Amino acid sequence: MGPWGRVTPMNTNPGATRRLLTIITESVLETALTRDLEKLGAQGYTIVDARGKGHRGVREGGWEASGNIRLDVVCAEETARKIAAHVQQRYYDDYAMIVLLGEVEVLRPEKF
Amino acid sequence: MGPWGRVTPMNTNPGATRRLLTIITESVLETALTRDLEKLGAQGYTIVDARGKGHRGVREGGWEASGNIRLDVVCAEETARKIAAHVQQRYYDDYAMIVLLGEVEVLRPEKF
Amino acid sequence: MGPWGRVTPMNTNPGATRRLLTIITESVLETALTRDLEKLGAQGYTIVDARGKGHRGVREGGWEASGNIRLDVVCAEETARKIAAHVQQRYYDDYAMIVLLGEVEVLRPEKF
Amino acid sequence: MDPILLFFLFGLAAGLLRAELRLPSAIYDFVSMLLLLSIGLKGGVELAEQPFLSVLPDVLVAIVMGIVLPLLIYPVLRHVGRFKRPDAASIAAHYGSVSVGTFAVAVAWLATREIDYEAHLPLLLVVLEMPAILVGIVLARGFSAKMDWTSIGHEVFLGKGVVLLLGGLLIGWIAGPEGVEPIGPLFFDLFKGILAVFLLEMGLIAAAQASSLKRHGLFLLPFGTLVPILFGSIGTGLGMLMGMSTGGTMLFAVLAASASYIAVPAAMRISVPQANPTLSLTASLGITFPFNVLVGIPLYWKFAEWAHGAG
Amino acid sequence: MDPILLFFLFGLAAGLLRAELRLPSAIYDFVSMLLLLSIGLKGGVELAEQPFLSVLPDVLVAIVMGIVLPLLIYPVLRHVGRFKRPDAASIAAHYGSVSVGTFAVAVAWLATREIDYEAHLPLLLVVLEMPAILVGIVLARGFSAKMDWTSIGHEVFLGKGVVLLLGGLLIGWIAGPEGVEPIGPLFFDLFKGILAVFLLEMGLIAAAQASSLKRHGLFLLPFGTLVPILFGSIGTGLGMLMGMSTGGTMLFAVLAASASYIAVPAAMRISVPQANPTLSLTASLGITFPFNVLVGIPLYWKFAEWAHGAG
Amino acid sequence: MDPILLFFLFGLAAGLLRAELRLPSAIYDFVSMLLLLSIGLKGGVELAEQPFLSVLPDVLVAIVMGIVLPLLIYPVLRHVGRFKRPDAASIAAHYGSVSVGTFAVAVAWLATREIDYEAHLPLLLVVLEMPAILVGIVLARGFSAKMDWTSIGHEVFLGKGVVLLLGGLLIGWIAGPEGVEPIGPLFFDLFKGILAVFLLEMGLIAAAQASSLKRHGLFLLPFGTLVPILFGSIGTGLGMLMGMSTGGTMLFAVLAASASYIAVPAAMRISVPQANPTLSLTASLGITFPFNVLVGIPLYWKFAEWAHGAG
Ligand SMILES: Nc1ncnc2c1ncn2[C@@H]1O[C@H](COP(=O)(O)O)[C@@H](O)[C@H]1O
Ligand SMILES: Nc1ncnc2c1ncn2[C@@H]1O[C@H](COP(=O)(O)O)[C@@H](O)[C@H]1O
Ligand SMILES: Nc1ncnc2c1ncn2[C@@H]1O[C@H](COP(=O)(O)O)[C@@H](O)[C@H]1O
Ligand code: NA
Ligand code: NA
Ligand code: NA
Repeated sequence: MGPWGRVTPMNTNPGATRRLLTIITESVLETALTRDLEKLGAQGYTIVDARGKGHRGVREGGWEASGNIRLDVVCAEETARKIAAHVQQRYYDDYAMIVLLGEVEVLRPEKF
Repeated sequence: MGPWGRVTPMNTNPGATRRLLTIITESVLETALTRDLEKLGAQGYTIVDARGKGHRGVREGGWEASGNIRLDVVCAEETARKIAAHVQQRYYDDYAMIVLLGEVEVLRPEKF
Repeated sequence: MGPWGRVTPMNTNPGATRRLLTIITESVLETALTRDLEKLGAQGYTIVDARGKGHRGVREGGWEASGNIRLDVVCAEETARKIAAHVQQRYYDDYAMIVLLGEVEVLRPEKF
Repeated sequence: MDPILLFFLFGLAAGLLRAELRLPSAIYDFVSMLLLLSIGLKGGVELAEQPFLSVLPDVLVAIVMGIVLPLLIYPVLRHVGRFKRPDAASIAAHYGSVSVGTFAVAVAWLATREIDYEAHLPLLLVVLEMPAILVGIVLARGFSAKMDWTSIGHEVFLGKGVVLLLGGLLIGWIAGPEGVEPIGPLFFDLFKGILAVFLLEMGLIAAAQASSLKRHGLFLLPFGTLVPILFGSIGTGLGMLMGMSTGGTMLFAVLAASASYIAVPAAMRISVPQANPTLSLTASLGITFPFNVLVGIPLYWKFAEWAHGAG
Repeated sequence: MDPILLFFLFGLAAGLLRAELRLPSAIYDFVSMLLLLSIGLKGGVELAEQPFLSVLPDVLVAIVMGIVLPLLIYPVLRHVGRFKRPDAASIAAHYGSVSVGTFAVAVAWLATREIDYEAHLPLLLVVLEMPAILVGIVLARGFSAKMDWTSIGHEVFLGKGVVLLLGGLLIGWIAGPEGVEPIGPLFFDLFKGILAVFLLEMGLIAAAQASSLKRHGLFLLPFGTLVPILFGSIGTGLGMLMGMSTGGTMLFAVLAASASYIAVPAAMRISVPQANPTLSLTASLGITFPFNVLVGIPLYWKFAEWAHGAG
Repeated sequence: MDPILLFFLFGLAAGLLRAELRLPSAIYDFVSMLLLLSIGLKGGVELAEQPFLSVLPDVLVAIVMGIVLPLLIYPVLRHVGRFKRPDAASIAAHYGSVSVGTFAVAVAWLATREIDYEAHLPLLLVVLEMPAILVGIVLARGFSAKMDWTSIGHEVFLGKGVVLLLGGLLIGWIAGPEGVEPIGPLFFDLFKGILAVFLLEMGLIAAAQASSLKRHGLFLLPFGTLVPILFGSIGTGLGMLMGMSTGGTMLFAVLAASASYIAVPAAMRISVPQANPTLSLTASLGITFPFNVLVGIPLYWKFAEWAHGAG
């Protein structure tokens, strides 16, 4: 019945949690980032197109150079840490980018 | 003044939290899933178009068959558990799909 | 090495957390809301186009009047509280809108 | 039957049957942008050929009409429809303003029949977009010092519809007939095809109003059909007054009879947020738009013919 | 070589080279929508000129063919291809149905050569979209009371492809040749250009199947080229049986030989979710579509000529 | 004034007034894709009619120019503009490369005046996209073994602009004049209309650079207007050297004078990430593009006339 949740833990893997790493950055990095993610051991990722504003100004999203993407990766603590270290070292200084780290419970934790 | 937050609880419903259920799956399921959600008691949902990669390969999002959606539902623990159980049983084996469960505080908790 | 995380805190600012404020509302409010955010001290925001359903009915997103946006702001507790209070007082009664509040760890916390 | 109307009916049917048909919003934006520019360009080109000052009186008539029409129906909405003040004001504003889609269908209708009309009607279309918005705001909120006139002005003058129409008008006016020729294949030759795609989407959108029509239809259905007829007659009368041709009179009646669903909804949402947008959109999109394109346009043509003593 | 095929090869090459080229999905939707409407409209206009009942026998032949073709290859897929039941059923359904893109290329091929064909072929295209879907579902799941026929019916009759083709047909049929003239610049004059853009994207999509082709190609490659030739011969035979012209026979062979990648994938995903969509798309998009547009179409023309004793 | 320039000014004005006007990014992609393909196709068709080897010398001249131009201005950017090394390198690369939009406006300008030009200019446009990118990378990073030449090569040769232009060229070249006729309504007849829509969006984008113009304008404003004039003269000289017609000379001057805003920004962002993209886009989009389409094109025509002794 109740598959998971904080109160009623999932029947198979009770309350398995993973890190949810969110990177918001320039669209131009999409190819490079997804290549990096694979190398660093992420089992998957999800991307949506976005626009926004931050320290590097407004990014309207109306044409090539000005679009953002929001990239979400669900993964283990270890992997999240590796990815975050990598993007911080490789991209953070030169690109519009923020990196967030949350926690989520997952269904079928063996997938992540 | 301070309406809510973990530290300063909301004036009316102090720190009311709900589950944030996120389903990332194939676009083709949109109609079926939203119908299911209503039956299972979700008060609402939000959908954005997405692309990504997972165990069922790359889903580019360029045309009908290859698009993903990201569906977010804010709801009570109980409902989240019901929805998760349902999608796991009904769709998980046959479709590209991941299901995540987070926790959020909500403004006007009576809405969810 | 390990830059941050709950278990292994970030090397510079150990485990710095911020609030993640999510507003899902009518597209027509985009200009007004982003102006408000700046006044209230948000250092940035991210917007994606969305569709959905809630107490004010289905919002298909097919044309001007029916689109939603999802607006995410990472900021300090204080700012999140101010923004939430403002949108609740100013928009909540008249517009399709929900407001969620989560918690995230951030890379380079000085940015937020 | 005109195929562009068939596209509308097709969209309506597909929507009501819940077919898997949805125009991406980027395409809706593109298509409506092309329509607005086309109408503007065409009007501008024609305007280029006549003395500018001669149209001023008609512009004034249009402005007065745009102010008076919403005032006429506001009491009805308040006392017969029993709507709350902001709702009545918003609906009144929608009907006092104009629908570019309806205008485009009427222009296509005239073109099929090779009937001429005055060159400045697209200009009147732009002009008429605006006054009713202001009237609606004042009806809803009264005059008050607290109003944010800058942002209201922004909504009224810098909305997508007004800007594209006005831009098209100016470009057409400056470039003149030969000037716009090279861009004619996109803006003029494709006009009806683009209009067909637009009407297909409008049919889908109108169908999406069906459920709210069930809830609010008892008052809105007669309202959304009788008001256009009334306003169409007023427009016919004013068209005569301005000395317009039969085609021009009919188009002016269409302007009077049509209800906005682009400029006004956006402006009302910002400036009169208490108004429930479902009510006004159900009326203008779910009832009046279909009524006008299917029944109204030929009817207003009859009106114009009668008025010119040719009927 | 026809430039529209060059667009396909260009897309294929760009995709294989991993060039930074991607058509926004909104544009893909728009372009395929215009193609479906164009084919429907053109067919409807032609249909308007002939007695409706006369086409009924051919519609029946098409339905029977749509049922029989998937049944023919299902055993091959099960026993030679060693596919699981749902996979075999799904692939069979794809090949029993039709590809609008292939049909469009064939129509363009005939137009370039000014070869006529029967007016009701677009109608047969719509008709053929459907029966194979039902056969596929039954093959996968057997007949069972538990099936949700409402939602299956929805998938089959109200999918984007069927609705747009049918809508176009009806509009063309009602409006007739003169009626559709004003929308001709968009739907007819631009047809080949739009088709070129569509084929560019199809090339990109086909290229994206390359990796799965490597994995499953051993069976799918011969399957995806031999089945169209077999089905093309069957289509040729049936075209003769129905007394079609050479052009019509060739188009009917194209219908038989082509494999769906719009309607069927969507329907199978919902109704036979256990089937792996990669398999059927690799076959239909990665192999059969390129084969048909590059090799098949001239081949089926040869078939038709032979059958008509002109070869 | 050419209506397509009016569209640019309209976009600029709407942007500066902060009107609610925004082209969906899918439409921007589509429109720029159509332009690139059109230019390529047109060039390819013309190329088909002349011996291939005869254009090789001009291709070499273009490559040399693409290498030399950025080297010419790099010291100025470093020492007068006082830019950091990556910024100077990136801006130099932008100006050494070309702007397809500017080229398209110049082609339209010549077409309006029915002035011919050499068939291989679109080929030179493609060629010129690339060398400056490599020069920019080397200027920014020096020669180093550590450079990821695969991904740099990918950026340079497989970017959207180069691929679409090249694809169009090849298709036009293979298909020839009659071959491309059926796709002409989309790619040729609509060219100027599509260009108008593109320029409207370019105006909006240029207007968005206004705030950074205020910050960096003191140096960039003279730089962004004087460099095109200088490069335009150099291009004129080289055009003469290659024995081009007046029209061809002018187009080559336009190539020299224009600054990239599609291929180079993307490549620099990946390969020279330390460069601030705001600086180069403000210069190329906010200053040089408007300058060239409004002032430069007629000026370079004058240059070409003088050079040919006709002025
Ligand atoms: N405080 C914030 N909250 C939400 N999103 C942000 C925030 N700051 C930056 N962003 C997003 O991250 C992108 C890059 O940020 P930046 O590097 O600060 O310019 C912006 O364009 C926004 O989309
Ligand atoms: N680890 C992950 N992190 C983020 N998104 C994922 C992850 N795995 C899968 N996804 C998303 O979920 C979709 C379906 O996943 P799958 O069923 O594993 O193919 C993918 O196309 C991605 O968009
Ligand atoms: N329970 C919910 N879960 C997720 N999104 C929701 C929920 N309720 C509302 N929304 C989103 O918020 C928008 C406005 O909500 P409402 O004001 O309730 O109509 C809807 O159109 C949805 O996109
Ligand atoms: Na009106
Ligand atoms: Na078939
Ligand atoms: Na240059």
